[in-house]
Amino acid sequence: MVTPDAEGRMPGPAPAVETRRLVKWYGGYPALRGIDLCVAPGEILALFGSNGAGKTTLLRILAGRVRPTAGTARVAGFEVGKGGDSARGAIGTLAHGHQLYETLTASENLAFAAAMLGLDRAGERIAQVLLRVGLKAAAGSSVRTLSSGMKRRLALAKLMLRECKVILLDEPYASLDLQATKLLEEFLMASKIGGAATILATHNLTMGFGVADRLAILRQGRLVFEGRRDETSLDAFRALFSLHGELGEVE
Amino acid sequence: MIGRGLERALGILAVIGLVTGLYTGFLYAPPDAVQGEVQRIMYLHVPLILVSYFAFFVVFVTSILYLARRCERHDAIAHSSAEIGVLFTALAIAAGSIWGRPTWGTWWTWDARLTTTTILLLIFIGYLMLRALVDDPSRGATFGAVLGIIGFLDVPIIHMSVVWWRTLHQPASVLRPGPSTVAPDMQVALYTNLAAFVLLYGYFLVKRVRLEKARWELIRLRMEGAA
Amino acid sequence: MSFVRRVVAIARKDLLAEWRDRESFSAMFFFAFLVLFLFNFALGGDQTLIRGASSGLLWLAFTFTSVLGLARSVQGELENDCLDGLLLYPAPREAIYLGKLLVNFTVILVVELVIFPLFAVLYNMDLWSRLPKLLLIAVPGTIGFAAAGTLLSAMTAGLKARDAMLPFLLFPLTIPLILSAVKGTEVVLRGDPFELAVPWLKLMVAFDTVILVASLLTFEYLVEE
Amino acid sequence: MGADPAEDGGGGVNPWPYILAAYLLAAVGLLCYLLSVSRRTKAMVAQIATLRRFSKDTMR
Repeated sequence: MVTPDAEGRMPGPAPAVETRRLVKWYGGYPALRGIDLCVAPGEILALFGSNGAGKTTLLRILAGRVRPTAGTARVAGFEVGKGGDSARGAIGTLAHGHQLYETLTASENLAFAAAMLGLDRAGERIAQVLLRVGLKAAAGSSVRTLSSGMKRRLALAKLMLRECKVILLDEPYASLDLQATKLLEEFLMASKIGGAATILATHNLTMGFGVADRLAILRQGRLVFEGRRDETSLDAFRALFSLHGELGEVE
Repeated sequence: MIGRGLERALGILAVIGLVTGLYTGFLYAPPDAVQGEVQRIMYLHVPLILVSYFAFFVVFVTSILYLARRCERHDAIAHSSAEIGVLFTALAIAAGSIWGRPTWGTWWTWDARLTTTTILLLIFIGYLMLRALVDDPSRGATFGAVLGIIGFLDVPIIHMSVVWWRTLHQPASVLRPGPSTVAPDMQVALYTNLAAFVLLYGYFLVKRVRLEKARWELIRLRMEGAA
Repeated sequence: MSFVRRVVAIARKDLLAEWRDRESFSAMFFFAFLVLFLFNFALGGDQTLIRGASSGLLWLAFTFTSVLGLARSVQGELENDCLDGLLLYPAPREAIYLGKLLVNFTVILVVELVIFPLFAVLYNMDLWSRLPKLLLIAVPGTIGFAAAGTLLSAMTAGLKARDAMLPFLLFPLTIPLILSAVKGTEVVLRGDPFELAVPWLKLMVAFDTVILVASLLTFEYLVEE
Repeated sequence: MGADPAEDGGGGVNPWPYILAAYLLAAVGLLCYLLSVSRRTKAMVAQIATLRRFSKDTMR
């Protein structure tokens, strides 16, 4: 049983993701009010919270997309914003929007992603990930004609194009069909074994709880709970979650 | 930052400067040999243009500093200086056009400097509109900084293109806005007024920057209130 | 090396998307034709007057049509968080700017190549024989306009009043460029010796250099949150 | 590009109304700006004072 030390820091290798008193203001609105978080390689953290709790802001800061107002954040060995462009190579993300170009075909989208990621001879890699997500047949069809479930699977395929040290998922279960959900969980397990640290932000208590090593609840920009999954049960956690006034859980 | 003392001092100096400027402009300097009395508008028009160019230069420098160091003070100065620059440029163009009416018989002619100044006015009105439209203050400051830098870098090119374009159309006539003769007492009037408007610019800048500081203070108070 | 590959990848992606549905190209083409057609009525059908002002009219059509194309270039990225996706790649911001610039430049140049013959047909002018010289003026002009346009469309993409703000910021800044392009084109159309157009060419190159350097240095700040 | 007006050298026209107009316009413009800045500052300072008093009450 690996137990974190007093500050919740996992012993052993340096944490893949570490933030200290991370603050973010949008104009007069406090999105994050001082977050201290730590995720070790090979660990999955499920981050729960209602809309506006700051989940997306936190993920976008860690992805190097948003500058923090105060505090520091280290991801995959680089401080956010300081590691230069290549630092973002080790970070894989899934966002609200599927970030695909509707007028291009599935394989063209993946080819573009591969080029931007600097992958050489991406041809067979693209065919491989398309096969894994079951979109082999739809490779040549334009993304506009795909169903939203298939678009999410294509976004997942884009994430699978190369190994990542840190994976940041924002509401990954949204509009996923059963088969796609299974694919996502297989991917998470494979990455976990591969040593990647994952942060999964979601409303979905049941799914998030099922796959996580550690749990955290974000409320109005503050971490109000953090703990190991095996120290609590789903029902106890659900009670705790509603205690914090996070009703209206999305199944 | 700069306390109220400096503001009051600049204010008093500006008033003194303006009054002496008026005196030299109207009584001390003789009427222009060619243009007659109307040339006295130049003691208003020329200083306004020179100080507004200086104001936009201040925007240029503080914008670069803001992008480099991200400190609010630089953004406050850039925004304030741009606003004052737009005011001075607008007044300068109005004065220039009023000067043109009796001299050329029309309110507007495509005189090289008047055209360049008007283009500059348009660019920095765009700057102020951009600042007003972006709601997130830090993004607004960044966009403003970029536009301030590019706007100012454009000035020499605008000036050259307009001057070349002008000389193709009308050889530089004596009747261009600006002191046509360099009589010493006329220069005295010009430089007094210039000094007066520089002081006025300083006074406005300090006053306007204090407003920006108050705005940031308000945002910070809201931050603490909500934290 | 991977920098150039990324610039080309972005340009290819956008041009492919543009070629697929040809939305913005057809909008620009129709708009250009409309503008050219209206010139006739605007100038009272006086052919000599139109021919005399032809370089100005051409560049008026070019610039207004280009603004239409520029606004769409960033708009396309805003759907489905594609802009976020683009910025999450480990690619440098300058590569993204140059990729977008290459796309905008290509689309605008293609529209210009359509407007030239259209203008020649509508107003019975022989542009064909002077096309190489016309391009010698049009290419630097289009580079500068696309460079400033790409930067400003990235800046105004998220704004509420972006359709008004882009032209409002873009035109004052590019006045010297448009001025030089018009004068350069005038020299070519009048058949004067090309040396007369060289000073205007130099001015355009100066503008292009300033705007490109300034854009490459500041683009990263525009897309940062 | 636009015919140039005849230059009448400002001979017969009485320049003084134009001179006064230019200076008056400038004076009015500068004064309005000064008033608007001080008005905006006063309003801002008032808001800050109320906010500070409000936070002082909650602090007690």
